[in-house]
Amino acid sequence: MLGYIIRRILAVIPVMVIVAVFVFLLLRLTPGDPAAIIAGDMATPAQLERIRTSLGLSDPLHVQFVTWVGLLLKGELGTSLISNTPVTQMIGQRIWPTFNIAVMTIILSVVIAVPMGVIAAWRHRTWVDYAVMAFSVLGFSIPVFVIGYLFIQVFSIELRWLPVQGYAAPTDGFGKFLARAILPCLTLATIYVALIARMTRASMLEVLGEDYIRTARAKGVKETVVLFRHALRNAAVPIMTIIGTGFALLIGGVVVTESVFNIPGVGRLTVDAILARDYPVIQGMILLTSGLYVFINLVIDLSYTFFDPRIRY
Amino acid sequence: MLRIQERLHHFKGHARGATLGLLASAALISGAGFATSAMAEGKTITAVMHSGLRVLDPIITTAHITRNHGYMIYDVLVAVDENFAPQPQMADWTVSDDNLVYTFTLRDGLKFHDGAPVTAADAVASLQRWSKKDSGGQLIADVTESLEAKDDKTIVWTLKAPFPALLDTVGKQSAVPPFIMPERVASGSADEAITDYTGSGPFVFVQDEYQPGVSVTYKKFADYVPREGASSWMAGGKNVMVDTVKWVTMPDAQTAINAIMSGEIDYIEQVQIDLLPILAASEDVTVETRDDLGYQTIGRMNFKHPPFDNVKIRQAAQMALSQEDVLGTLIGNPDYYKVCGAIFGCGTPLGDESGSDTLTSGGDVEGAKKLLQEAGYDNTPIVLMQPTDVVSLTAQPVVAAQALRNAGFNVDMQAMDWQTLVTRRASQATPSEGGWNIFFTNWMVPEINSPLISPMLNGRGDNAWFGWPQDDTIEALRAEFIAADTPEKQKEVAVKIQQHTLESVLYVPLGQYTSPQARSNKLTNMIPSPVPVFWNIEKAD
Amino acid sequence: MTATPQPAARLQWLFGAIALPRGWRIGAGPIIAAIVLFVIVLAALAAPLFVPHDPMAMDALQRLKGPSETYLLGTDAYGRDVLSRVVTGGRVSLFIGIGAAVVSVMIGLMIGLVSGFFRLADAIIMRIMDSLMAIPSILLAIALVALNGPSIWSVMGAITIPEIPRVVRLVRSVVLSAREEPYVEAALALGSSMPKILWQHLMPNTLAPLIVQGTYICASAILTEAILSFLGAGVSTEIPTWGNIMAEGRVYFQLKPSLIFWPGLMLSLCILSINLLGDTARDLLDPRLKKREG
Amino acid sequence: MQFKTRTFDAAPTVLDIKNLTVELPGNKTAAPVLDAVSLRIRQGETVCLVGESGSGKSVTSLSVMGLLPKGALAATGGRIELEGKNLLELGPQAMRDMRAQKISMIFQEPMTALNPVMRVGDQIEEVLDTHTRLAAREKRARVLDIMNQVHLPDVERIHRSYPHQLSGGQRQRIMIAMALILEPLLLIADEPTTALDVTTQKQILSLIAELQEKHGTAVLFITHDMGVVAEIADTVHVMKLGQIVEQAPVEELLRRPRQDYTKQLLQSVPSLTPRAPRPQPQGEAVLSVNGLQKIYGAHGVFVRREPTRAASDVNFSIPRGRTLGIVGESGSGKSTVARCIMRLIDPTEGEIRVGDREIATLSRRALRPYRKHIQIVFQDPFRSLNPRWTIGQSLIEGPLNIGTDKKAALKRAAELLTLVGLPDDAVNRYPHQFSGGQRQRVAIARAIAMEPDVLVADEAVSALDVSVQAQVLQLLDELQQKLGIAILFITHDLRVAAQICDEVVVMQHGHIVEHDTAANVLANPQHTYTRALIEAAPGRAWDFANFRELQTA
Repeated sequence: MLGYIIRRILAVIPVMVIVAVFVFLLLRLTPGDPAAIIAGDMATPAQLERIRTSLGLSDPLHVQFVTWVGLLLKGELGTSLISNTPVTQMIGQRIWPTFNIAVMTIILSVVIAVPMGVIAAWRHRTWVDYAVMAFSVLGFSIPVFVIGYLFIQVFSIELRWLPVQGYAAPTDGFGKFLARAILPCLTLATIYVALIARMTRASMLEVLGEDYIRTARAKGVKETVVLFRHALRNAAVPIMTIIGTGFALLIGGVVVTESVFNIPGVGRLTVDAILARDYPVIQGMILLTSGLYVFINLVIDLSYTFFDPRIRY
Repeated sequence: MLRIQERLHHFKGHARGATLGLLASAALISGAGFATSAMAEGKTITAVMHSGLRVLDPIITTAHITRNHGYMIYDVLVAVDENFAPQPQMADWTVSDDNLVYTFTLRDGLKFHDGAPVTAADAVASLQRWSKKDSGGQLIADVTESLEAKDDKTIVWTLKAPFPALLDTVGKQSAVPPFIMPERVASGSADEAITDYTGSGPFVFVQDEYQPGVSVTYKKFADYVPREGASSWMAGGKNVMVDTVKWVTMPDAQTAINAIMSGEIDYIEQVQIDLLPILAASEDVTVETRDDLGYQTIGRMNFKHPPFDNVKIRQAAQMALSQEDVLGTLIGNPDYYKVCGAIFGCGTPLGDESGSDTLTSGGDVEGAKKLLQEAGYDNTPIVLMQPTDVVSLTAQPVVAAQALRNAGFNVDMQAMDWQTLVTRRASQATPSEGGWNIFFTNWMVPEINSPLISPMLNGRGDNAWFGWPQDDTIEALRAEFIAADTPEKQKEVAVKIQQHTLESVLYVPLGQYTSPQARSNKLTNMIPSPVPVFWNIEKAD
Repeated sequence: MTATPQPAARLQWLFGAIALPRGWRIGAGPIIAAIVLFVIVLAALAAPLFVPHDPMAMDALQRLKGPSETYLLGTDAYGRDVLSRVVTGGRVSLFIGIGAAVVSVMIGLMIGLVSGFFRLADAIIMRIMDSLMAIPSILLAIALVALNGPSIWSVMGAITIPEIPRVVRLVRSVVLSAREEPYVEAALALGSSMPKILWQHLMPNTLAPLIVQGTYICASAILTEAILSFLGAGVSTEIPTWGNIMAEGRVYFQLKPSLIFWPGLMLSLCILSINLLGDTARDLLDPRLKKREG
Repeated sequence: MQFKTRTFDAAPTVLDIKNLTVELPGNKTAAPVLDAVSLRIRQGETVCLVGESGSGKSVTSLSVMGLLPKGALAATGGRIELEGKNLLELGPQAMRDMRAQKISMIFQEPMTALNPVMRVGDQIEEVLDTHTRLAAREKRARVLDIMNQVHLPDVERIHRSYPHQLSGGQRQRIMIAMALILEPLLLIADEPTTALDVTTQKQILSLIAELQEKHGTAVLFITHDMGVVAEIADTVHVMKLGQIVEQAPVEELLRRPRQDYTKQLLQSVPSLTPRAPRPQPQGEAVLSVNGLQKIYGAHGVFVRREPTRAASDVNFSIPRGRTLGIVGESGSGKSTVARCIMRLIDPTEGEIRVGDREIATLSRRALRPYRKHIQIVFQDPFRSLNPRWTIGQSLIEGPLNIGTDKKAALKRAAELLTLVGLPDDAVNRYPHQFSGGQRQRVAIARAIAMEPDVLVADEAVSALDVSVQAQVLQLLDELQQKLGIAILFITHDLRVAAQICDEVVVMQHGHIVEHDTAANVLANPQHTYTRALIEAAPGRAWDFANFRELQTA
C-alpha cells in the first residue's frame, strides 16, 4: 500500500512536469503583451519596451522558464505581472469561495444523485427510471449559465427568496453563506447530479444482475438492504471514479458559475488572468488545478480499497 | 496596533484554513476566514465600478480605474473645477511676470497616511516621476530649467521658455494626473510599478482587503484636512462623510443591476443603457448622468500600410461611416448619445464641428464609392480588429465593417480579445503579417479636449500613437497652439487643427456618448464629476 | 497517474458488438430525437434558402425589438433578425460539434491503437495524455482560443484537443482487453503479424464505443462552444452561433429573455437529441443490457 | 457401485410441484420455458434434476425460490406447494420469510454468489438478522457453530475473511452454512460443484450428504453430471426442453433407462476405461519439451512479491499421430504449459522443439514461419472466433499468412468444413449463427487448415454438453487418424483424458507428478495425487454407456 502510494506520487512528477512545460510554452507563444495592459492606451512603444524589460519579459524563453522553475522549486508561484501581488497570495485570497462552493456542490450532488441512480436501477424500465434518465440527459444538455440565469430569475427575482449574487464567507454567518451559496451550488450540481446519477444507475444495473444479489434475495433479505447494503457498495468504484473525473467538469462549471453569480473565486481569477495575459497567475492556477485533479484522483484510487477489499495495492 | 491585530487575524485565518482545508465540513465553517475578512464598521458605500482594479500605480498606467483609485488615496497640487479652470488643491501658486517661474506653496496640515507631513521634496519627486510618463509632463520637461524644493513647503519650477498651459497640464484630471506620493516611493523607476501605497488623499487603501480585480476597500483618512470651500469637480474641499468605500467588480451587468435593486450595493458607475428599463421600475434607485461630457468613440487607421496610407482612401472610409449608426447600435437610447463632429468634443471650450458633415449626417456611401474609385483602390483587404470581450467596444467594429463593405471595401474583420488587440496594434508589420489597418477605441472627452493631450494628434511618425502618421502640418499647428496665450487665439488654432484632422483623417470621431450611473437613493450630495469621486457623498441609514 | 482503472471486464461487451442485436426495439424517444435532429440539421443547412433576413444585416434603428411580422422573434442588440440568426447559428454550432467529434475520434483512434500496441510508446503517450487530462479542459480551451484568435477553426481545435485523451484512453483500454481474447491469440497462433491483428481484429472492436463516444463529444463540443462564447473566447459576434447569440443576449436576459431562450432551446434540443441517440446506440450495442431485458 | 436405495414412501412430502408452467411474458408465440413440470420431494430425499444446458433445470429451482427475473420470466400455471401452501400465491414479504427459513439455495459459482465486499461471517449472520432476533453473542455463536459443522478450519479467521481470501471449496462451504443455518426443510443445490475441482467436489458432496442426514433436509440437486447423480441421488428426474421426460429411482434409471433421450444421455458419458493401446508409432517426436519453466514475478522498484512458479521442469514429447493428455486441477500449470508451447507467453527457461526446430527462444517475428506447425483450440467456443468475421474469413486467415492464394484457401476452407462435419455453405455465415459445438468444430477446422504437426487442445471440450463433447472427441480422433496429427490434450477431466489419450501426464502445482500410458495411469496410479484424482471422480465404478457396473479387465 505504502509502496503503491509512493509509486503513484512519483508517477505524478512527470505529469506535472509535462503540464508545467506545456502551459509555459502555450502561454509564451500566445500573442498578447501584459506590458500593454499595464501601460494603458497612451503608452508609446518605447515605454512598453521598458515595462517589458522590467517585468523580465524580454529575456529569452529558456531564461524565463528557468527563473520560473527556480521559483516553483522554492514553493513560490511568482508575482502577478498586472497587479504586482504574489500569485500565492492572490490564489490564497480567492480559493476559499471556490473551495467551499465546490465541496458543497459535491456533497449536494452525491446526496441527490446516488439515491436517484439506485432507485432508477431498481425500478429499471419504469417511469421512475425514465424520469431519472430524462433528468440526467437534460442536465447534460443545458448550458450551465442558462441554468444559472433560470435559477436567478425564479428564486431571486420572481420569488425574492434568495440574494441575486455575491458571496459571503461562512465566518460571516452560516445562514448568510448558505443563502448566497445555494443557487451557485444547485447550478453547478445540475450537471454533476446528471453525471453521477447516470453512472450510479449503470453501475447498479450491472451489479443487480450479479449472482450475489440473487444470493442475498435467496436469503430473504429486504429489498432496501439488497440495494444499499449489497449492491451499492459493489457499485461504488465506478461511481467514485466518475466523481473524480467529474472534478474537471466541475472546474469548467465553476468558471462560468462564478461569473454568473459574481463569486470572487479562482475560476474568475483564471479567466481574467488569461484575458490579461497575466502569465504567472495562469501558470500558477493551471498547475494548481492540475495538481489538485491528480491528487483527487489519487485519493479516489486509494479509496477503492475501502469499497472493495479485493483491490490491494 | 490595529494593523498588527488585523495581520494576526489574517495569519490565523490562513493557518487554520490550511490545516483544516482537507476536511470539507470543517472548512465550510471556519476555513474561509479571510475571504471577506472583518466586516467594515460604520457607514459603507459599496460601489460597482466599470472595471476591476488590478494596477495600483496611477503613474505607470493610464487606465481609468487606476486613476480613480489615485483620486481616492492621493491628492494633487492643482485641480480643475467644472469650468475647466485650474484651482489650488494642495498648493497655491504664483507665476513670475515672464511666465518662466512657477512657485507652489503647500497648504498647512497635509499629512500622509503613515502620519508623516507632506513636504515639497515629496511633491518634487512625484512631479519628476510623473513627467517621465505623461505626454503633457514630457512637453513641460522639455522646457524645464529646474524643478526643486526651496524649503519644506515651497516648490519652484523654472522654465526655459513659457508654457502657457502648465497649470492646466499639472491640474488635468485624466490620463495621469500628477498624484503626490512620498519621496521614497516616487523616487523609484517610472517603469516599475510602486509597491507602497501611502498617499495623502482623503481615503486610505486597505491592503489586506485588496483582491486584485475583485474588490478594494478604502477607509476614511481621519487626519485629512479638506480645503476650505465647496467642491467642484476635482477642486475644492474633499469632505468624506462615510467611513468605508468598497469597490467591487461584477463581471455581469445584469447581476449588478439586480444587486442594486435588492439593496446589496449602493452605486453603479456605468450602467449599460439597454438595461435602464429594468432600473426604471425601482423606486429606490436613481439613474442619472454624473458627467455630461462623457466619452468620444473613435476609429484610427494605420498610416504605414496600404490602403490607408493613401489619404483619399482614408477619406473614403471616413465618408462611408455614420455616427448615428455607430451610436445607435452601441448606445441605442438617444438620450445618452450625441452626434458630434468635434474632435475636441462638443461642450468643451475648443470644440468645433467643421468638416464633419458626412459623419454627422448619416454617411455618404455613394460619395465614398466614388472617392474610392478615384483613389484606385485595388481591393486590398482591410484588417479590422474587433475586440470580443469589451462591451463598450463591440459594436463599433461590426457597424463600421458593414458600412465599409457597403462602400466597396474588402473588409477582413478579425475577432480577438482586447489583450491581443492592444498587443497587435503596437505592431508595425504589414496587416497580412500580424499588423492591422483599423481599430476602434473610446476616450473620455477630457482626455482629448486639447491638442496638447490628445494622443491622436501626434504627427511624429514612428514616435506617434498607434497608426504612426507622419504629419508635419499637425506638428506645426500644435506648436502654434502651445504658443497661443489667449483663449481666443487657442480656439482659432483649434479650429484649424479640427479641419486638418478630418481632412487628412488623423482619426475618425464617431460621436459622443454619456454613461449613466445608478445610485441608491440613500446616497445624496454626489457632486458632478468626470471622475467618480466619493467625497461629499452622504449615505442615509 | 492512472486516474480510472477500468476493469478489463467492463469492456468485454464490446466484442460481440458487431451484429446488430436481433429483435432490437427502440422506444419513441430516440425516434423523436432523430426527427428533431434531422429537422435542426436540415434547417441549418438550408438556412440561406429560407430565412427571412440576412443573419448578419444590422439595423441600428431596430435594436432589441420584440416579435413583429417582419421580425418573427424580434431583433438583437445590433438590430439583426433573431430568427434568422438562430436558424443559421446551427450551422457553426453543428459544424464545431461534428468536427470536434470526428477529429478527436480519428486522432484518438490512431494514438490509442499505437499506444495499445507499442509498450514503449504507451508509457510516453499515456503520460502526455494524463497531463492533458489534468489540465481543466475549459481553461485549456480558453488559452488555445486566446492563442489562435477566436475563429471557428481555433474554437474547434480548442474543444477537440482536450477530448483526445479521453478517446485515447477508451481505444487503448479496448485494445488492451481485446488482446487477451482467445480469437486474438488464435490469430497470433495462425501467424498473423501484430499490425494486421491490430487493424483487423482489434480496431473494429473500438468502433462501437467510439460511435457512442463520438456522439457525446459532439454534444459536449456544442455546449463548450456556448461556454467559450459566454466567457468571451468564442467565435466573432458577426457569425451567428447558438453560443454567441446567447452570450450576447445574456446582458438583456431580463429585458428580452427570448435572446437566450430561442438559441438555448435549439441548443438544448439538439444536444438532448444527440445524447438520446448516443444512449440508444450504446444500449443497442451493449449485449449485457439486452441480456438483462430477457 | 453402491446406490442409495432408501424408500421414502412413508416420508412426508416437503415440496410438491404440480404442472408448473413458466413462460416469457409478452411473447405468447414462444414455447414455454417450463411445460407442465411436476416434481415431488419428500423429507430426507435427494432428488436430482439432470439435463443439458437450456433444459430448464435452473428455471425450475428459481421458480421454487420465487426468484425468476422480473419481467423476463413468469410462472403462468401450476402450483408449487410447500407444506401444502402454494408458494406462487405468496406476497413478496411472505415469500421472503420462506427463504432461508424453509427453503434455501446454493449456487454454482461460489465466487460470484458471495458478496465480494462483505466479510463472509457477516454474510452468514445476515440470515439471522433477517429472520431472527438474537443477541449479538448468540448470533455469533450460532454462526461459528454452523461454520464448524461445514468443517471450515480456523473459523474465527474465516469469519472475518472476505470471499476472495478463501478457496473455492471454502466458499462453497460458506454458502452451505448460510443455506443451512436456519435448518430449512428444503435445500436447492444448483450445480453446486460444477465450478470445483474433482477432489473438492467430492468433499462438498459428502458434506451435503452428511448435513442432510443430520437435519433431515430434503435436497433438490441440479446437475448435468451423471457421475454426481450416481453418487448422491435417491430419485432422478431427466429434463429436456422444459419437460421432465423420465423419472425413476437412481439405480432403476441407470440400469434400465426407458426413454431414448435418457439412454442417449447416458451413452455419451465417458467412462474411466482407458482407450485400447495403439501400436507405438515410428519416427521422431514432433513435439518435445525439455525442462520447461515459467515463473511469474514482479520486479518492480517498490514491489517485492514472491515469484510464482507456474510450471517447472516439465518434460515430455509426442510422436506423430499420438495424443498426450495433461491432466490436473485448476492451478496445476497445465494451461501455462500449453500457452508456453504456443509461445502466447514466453517460457522462462527450457526448450520446446517442434520437429527439429527449437522455438522457445525465437523472437516473435522469427517465430512466425514456424507457427503453422503447431496450432491450438481454445476452451470457450464463444470467444475463440472473431464475431465480426465470417467463418470463411476466419478459416483462411492462417493460410493467407503463409502465402496461400486466396481462392485456393477458400476452396480448402469449404473442404475443411465438410471434414469437420459442417455444411460447406457455412463459409459465408457468422459465428453467432452456430451452436457451441459447431463453433468448436470451426475452431478445429481453422487449426487444421494450417496443416499443423501438433494440435494443442486446451480444455477444448470442457465447455460443451456431454453429448456434444463426445462428438467433438470423436472428430478429433478421426482427424488424427486421417492426418496423422499429434495432439496435446489439456483437460481437468480424467474421463475425457481416458477416452482420447495414449499417454497421460498428471500435473500438480506446476510439476509433473506422473507420466505414463493412459492404461497405466488409470489402472495403476503410482502417485498419491493421481490416486486421489481417480478416487474423487464421481460414479467411477459405473459404466454409464452400458448401463452396468464397470467391468475391470
